[in-house]
Amino acid sequence: MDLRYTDADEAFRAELRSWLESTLQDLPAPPARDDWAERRRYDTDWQRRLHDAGYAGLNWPERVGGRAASPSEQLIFLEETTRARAPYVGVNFVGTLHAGPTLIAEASEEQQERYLPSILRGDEVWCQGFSEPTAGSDLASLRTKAVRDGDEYVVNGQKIWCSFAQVADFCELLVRTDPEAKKQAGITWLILPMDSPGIEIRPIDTVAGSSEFAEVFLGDVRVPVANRVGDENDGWRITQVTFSFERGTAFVSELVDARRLANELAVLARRAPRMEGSAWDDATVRRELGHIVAELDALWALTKRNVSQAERTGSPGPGSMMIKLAYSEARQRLGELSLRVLDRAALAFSDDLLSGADELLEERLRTLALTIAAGTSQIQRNIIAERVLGLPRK
Amino acid sequence: MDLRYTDADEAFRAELRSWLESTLQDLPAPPARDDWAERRRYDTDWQRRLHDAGYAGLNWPERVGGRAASPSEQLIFLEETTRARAPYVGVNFVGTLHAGPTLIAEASEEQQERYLPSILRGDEVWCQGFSEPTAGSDLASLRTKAVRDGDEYVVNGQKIWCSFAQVADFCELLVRTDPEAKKQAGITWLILPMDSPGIEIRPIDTVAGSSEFAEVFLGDVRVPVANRVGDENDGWRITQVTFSFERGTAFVSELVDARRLANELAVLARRAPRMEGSAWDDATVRRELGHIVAELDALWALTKRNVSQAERTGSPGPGSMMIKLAYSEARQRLGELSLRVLDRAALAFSDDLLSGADELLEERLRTLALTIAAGTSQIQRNIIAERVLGLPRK
Amino acid sequence: MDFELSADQEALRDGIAELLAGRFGIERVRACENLPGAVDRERWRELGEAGVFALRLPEADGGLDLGLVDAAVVFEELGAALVPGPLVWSEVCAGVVGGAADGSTVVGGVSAQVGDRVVIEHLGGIDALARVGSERVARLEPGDVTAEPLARPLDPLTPVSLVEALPEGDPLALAPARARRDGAVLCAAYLVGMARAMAASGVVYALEREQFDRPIGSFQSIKHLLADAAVRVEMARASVHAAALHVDDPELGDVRRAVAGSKHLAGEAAIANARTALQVHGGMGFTWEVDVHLYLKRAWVLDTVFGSADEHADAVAACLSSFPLA
Amino acid sequence: MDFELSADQEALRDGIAELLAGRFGIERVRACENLPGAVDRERWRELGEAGVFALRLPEADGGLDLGLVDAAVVFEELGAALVPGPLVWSEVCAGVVGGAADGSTVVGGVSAQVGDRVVIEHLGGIDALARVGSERVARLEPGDVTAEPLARPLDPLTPVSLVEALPEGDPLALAPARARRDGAVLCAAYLVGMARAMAASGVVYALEREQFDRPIGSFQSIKHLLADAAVRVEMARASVHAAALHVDDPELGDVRRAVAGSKHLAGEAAIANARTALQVHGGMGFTWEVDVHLYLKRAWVLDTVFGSADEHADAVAACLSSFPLA
Repeated sequence: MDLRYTDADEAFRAELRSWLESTLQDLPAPPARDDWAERRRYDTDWQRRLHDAGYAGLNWPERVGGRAASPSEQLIFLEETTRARAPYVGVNFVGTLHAGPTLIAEASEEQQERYLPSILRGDEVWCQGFSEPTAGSDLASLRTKAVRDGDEYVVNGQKIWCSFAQVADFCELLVRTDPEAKKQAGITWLILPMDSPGIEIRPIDTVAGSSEFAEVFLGDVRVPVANRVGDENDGWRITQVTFSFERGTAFVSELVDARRLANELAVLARRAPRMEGSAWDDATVRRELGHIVAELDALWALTKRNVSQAERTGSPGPGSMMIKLAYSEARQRLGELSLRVLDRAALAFSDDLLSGADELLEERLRTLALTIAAGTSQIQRNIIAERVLGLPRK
Repeated sequence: MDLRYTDADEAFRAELRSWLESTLQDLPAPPARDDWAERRRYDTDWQRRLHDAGYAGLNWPERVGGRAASPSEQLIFLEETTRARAPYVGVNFVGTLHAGPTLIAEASEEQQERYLPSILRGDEVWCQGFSEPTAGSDLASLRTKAVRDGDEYVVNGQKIWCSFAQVADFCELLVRTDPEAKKQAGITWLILPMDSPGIEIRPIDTVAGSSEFAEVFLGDVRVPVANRVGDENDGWRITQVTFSFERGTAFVSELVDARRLANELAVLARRAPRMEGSAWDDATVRRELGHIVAELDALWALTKRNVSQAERTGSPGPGSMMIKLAYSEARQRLGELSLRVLDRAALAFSDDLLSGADELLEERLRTLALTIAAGTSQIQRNIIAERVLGLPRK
Repeated sequence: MDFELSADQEALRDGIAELLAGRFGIERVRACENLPGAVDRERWRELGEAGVFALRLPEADGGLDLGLVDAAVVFEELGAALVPGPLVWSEVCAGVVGGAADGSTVVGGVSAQVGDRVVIEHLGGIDALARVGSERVARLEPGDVTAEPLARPLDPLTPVSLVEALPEGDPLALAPARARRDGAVLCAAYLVGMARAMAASGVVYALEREQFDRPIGSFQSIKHLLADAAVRVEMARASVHAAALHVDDPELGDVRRAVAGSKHLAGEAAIANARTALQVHGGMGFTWEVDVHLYLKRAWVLDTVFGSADEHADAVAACLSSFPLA
Repeated sequence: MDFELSADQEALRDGIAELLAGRFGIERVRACENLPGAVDRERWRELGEAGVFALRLPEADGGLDLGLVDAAVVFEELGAALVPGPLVWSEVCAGVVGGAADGSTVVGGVSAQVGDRVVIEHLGGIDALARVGSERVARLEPGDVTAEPLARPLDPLTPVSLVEALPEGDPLALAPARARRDGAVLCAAYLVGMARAMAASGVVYALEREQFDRPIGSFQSIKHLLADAAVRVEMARASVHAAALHVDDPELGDVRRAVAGSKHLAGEAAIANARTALQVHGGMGFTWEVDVHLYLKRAWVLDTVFGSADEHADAVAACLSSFPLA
């Protein structure tokens, strides 16, 4: 057992650091939150820079233009870019981390050639059309219907929580092609061009205000059969293969960021005034923060364990599910503690009240989704109990 | 709305206080924990004193020798006896609080005349034979079988968690008389004389050491049909009527006691040494204790609400279930906090380490049962969700 | 001893609930975001006419001579409806600021200053500002306060301003300790109403939302979340009513302990129940469209006034005797 | 970077687990209650011969020259089996107290004195007592310690004595900070083993116990308790392994923070998982007969040595920078 990186890993890190240092200082200021056209431009520009420097598709196979990096290089990449506060993957999220890996695993050679290079170069943006208003935790109950009509599917239905739909070129779309089959057995995976007639996009405002999420309404949208990935009615299986690409690194950026924020809270608490002294004088604040940091540190160690396991076996094991659950709760506790520390400086999103307060407040609202999105904590616990511990479903 | 007691209530309280003051000073020292014969003698002696002073069967109807007191008098009685640290109901627990009330509601006139007066006088002691090794939360699945043979039932089976079985004269026994019926529909309620041949009693040691609990093994035990309460196969319904006698006062003694203990913990924490100062200097200890006390105070208020409702309508409403759940958790938190305060003074049950430590430690162990006995907290939450909030069973 | 609502109190509760259902439905409440200070002055007067601020005033002053517990009954309903504005301040000052009692004057307030930056809620919608200092409560004119409205308040229905300097103002015939104490209880009552509304909203959604071919309310994990939410409401309400009765009749026991416990539990209940409602609502709970976030944000805001849950827990602990009880 | 166990470490783990299964089954562990100081001296020597105390010693001293993480792997197994006695003290002192390494000398210990009453564990079963002061670690002879055994120890397998006076003793070549640090990590590793055993015991019972015509492990509330228990084990173990590696290679990062976090999480995991196991076992969990209470009590005891979970949380917080990270 060894927490030291190999010389090769350290060389990779050094090279990356130096590239980040020089590249980040040239970067323009990030665009306004609500300026979607600019955000697309900014994020895809960053993706293009990654691509040109050889950092795009780090974990993708070389045959599709990736770097075929090891899991530990992937860990280092995420760690260093987050530490350096490099731009977030942003609008490239679905393309690089979800649709792309799915295409690599399941799409035809023609499809891979058509779509993968432009994802890596930041030329094309993808969104996800999985969830529906009545299909959340129970995704397999989705109802959006696709009916075959010659060389096309005619799609009708409604999707929700489609990130960046307003700027996407393509959508990875799950549709029901066999309404008679058992629910998992009648689902098909389609590539939907977002400029197809019949698509209506309605942005979703979240608790934090305007957001990257949207509802997508599909009315008689025609999708070529050639845009189907895998077999008809085999879409459910295809959705299950995607996550193997994470190789244990799914929460690396989040953990690097959360540990930084925990430290910033310790800094800010010393500046948060109380009747006497500062919030840092409150022993209950310090103890709670110590507990949260111990958990975040443990999750960071557990991440390295998962990455090591992926390195050895190709699969990160059950630790990834546990990290999702425990990270969500630790991060929300950090958010709750932030509010306690901020006290009345939390009454507005403003740096004027206490410098650094607005970032913590934004975080607090955004992290409310952690125990819900991509599997509620309730569902995660079920899965751990059933798949890891072997407890019976019924 | 009024938290002041009526003049009549206050007169009742004053009379009780003065009786307690004079009676308690004459009381012999309580017997050793494990001396069951002495404990029976001590507890029934106390019951006899209550009886002679007119305080036995406070909430029982006058026709069976009770005082027909109001719910608020019942509250005052429990509050004052607990405050005065009068003997606990002890071996009279099942007779006065469970079997007796059941008999009052469901037994024949002859049965009532035979059994009730001797419960009130402390002449006879009862135990409960409900739970079985395989029937805990799912009590209705009990298997102890009673087969009719002329004027008798022949009983075979095993009971568990029978408090004070080793000193009891009678047992309120649930048996299965119809093995074919739906599980709730085949149960009968019997009065089992504990000197019947075929009974074997095996004491149960708990986490706290020796205890009042026992397993009771029943081999061809013959119980006269005349000892049946209610109809054959109507026993399940009969077990459901008992609790109405509590009239919202079920946790009065516990709450009075827990609030006293919380205060004692605050006293003890000032004497519990730390590297610098005392445990009371630890702000996290104070805040947690403040939280627990706020909860205990709220439960005390909620108890008064339930009693008021019982006074108005005869039934305490759903508040009682909530008190059971919340009290159990608050009390266990108090126990956890006690251990934190005691630190190494918790390493033995000894008053030599820190005076008052041993009581808190005993408490800590005994209160581990609170979230399990008489309905686990999991079951309590189900019941509240289904019966109070109307959520569906399936 | 009768700790249930009296028939009069039930009528009071039902009357205000009916008024609020008609005049402060959630759409109207949301619309207050666009009013100055988020105060609907017209309907504020209707609240005043209904007696919301005057319950505890002597009959001679147009009041009903009722107790703090009656006011708490009303404030629970205001909280359940999430009515915006400085309701608590206006009630507490009703006897000393002209026009507050009938709702023609809207009174806001600010408590003891911590640090060098003072934030004031609803400044654009009030006629008078009560400033609670250590020695006295002073009346300030909002126009005399130099303040800058902050662009994005945490709670869209609680606009806040950053104050440069606060003038001294004129003393009011109101003891600071009393303002803090009554304010804490009324604020706690309001929070109980919020906690109740959130528990109810979770139940409604759990009954109607289906996943895996059954209502999500049939799953144990959801049941347990909602059972705990219901328990928090009952405990916090009992605590608030007890505190209110203690304030009006100090012989009942330790008033400080009762008041501190009530604000502590009510604050925690409102936050926890809004969190529960959000979790039960799943993705929908995370949207602006569903009301849950408005309750959660308000609960956070109200934890910063009249003492936080933390401070009140400390206050309860400070009330514990340092000697064994007799 | 390879944070998985190496093949050697897996062999070490499996070897010790096999030894313990044969020699320290729970019946044998329970029987230690009747031995002086609850130490089974014969089997203690077997542990010594198996290398439990000598792993980290140089080969020249009969050791294996391994690291703290290897010792942690072994101590996790000891904890899972609930082996009684001053195992941690004996390992920490193996290089400086003759006979400790091979198990022929049993070394107990006592940390900094708090207050005027000192309690010592296992006094009747040890040959040497290490006293960790602020300046030095001293060796005391148990026979020189005036102490009174206490009749009912919290944990039946951790007998304790109340000490009247502690002699000065002779200095050992062991820095107090090192004793505390290595002791904390090994104790944390032992606690991880306990937490793992309790999580596993809950799962086994949940699969076998039926109520309402199905295994109780099919109910969501039980599933969720056990899922949380499993997560606690994985997190605490990762934390302990990371801390052990940091101790042996301080260039990896902040050793104090890593060590404090590991003892904090392991202590909380052991207590919480024993509580979970008790709750899942229902009434049976409340009996002396079922092993759960032995684990719970031991977890409580071990929270009082080498720093409590509370103290270590404070220590983690104290490690946080007072400046924004670069």
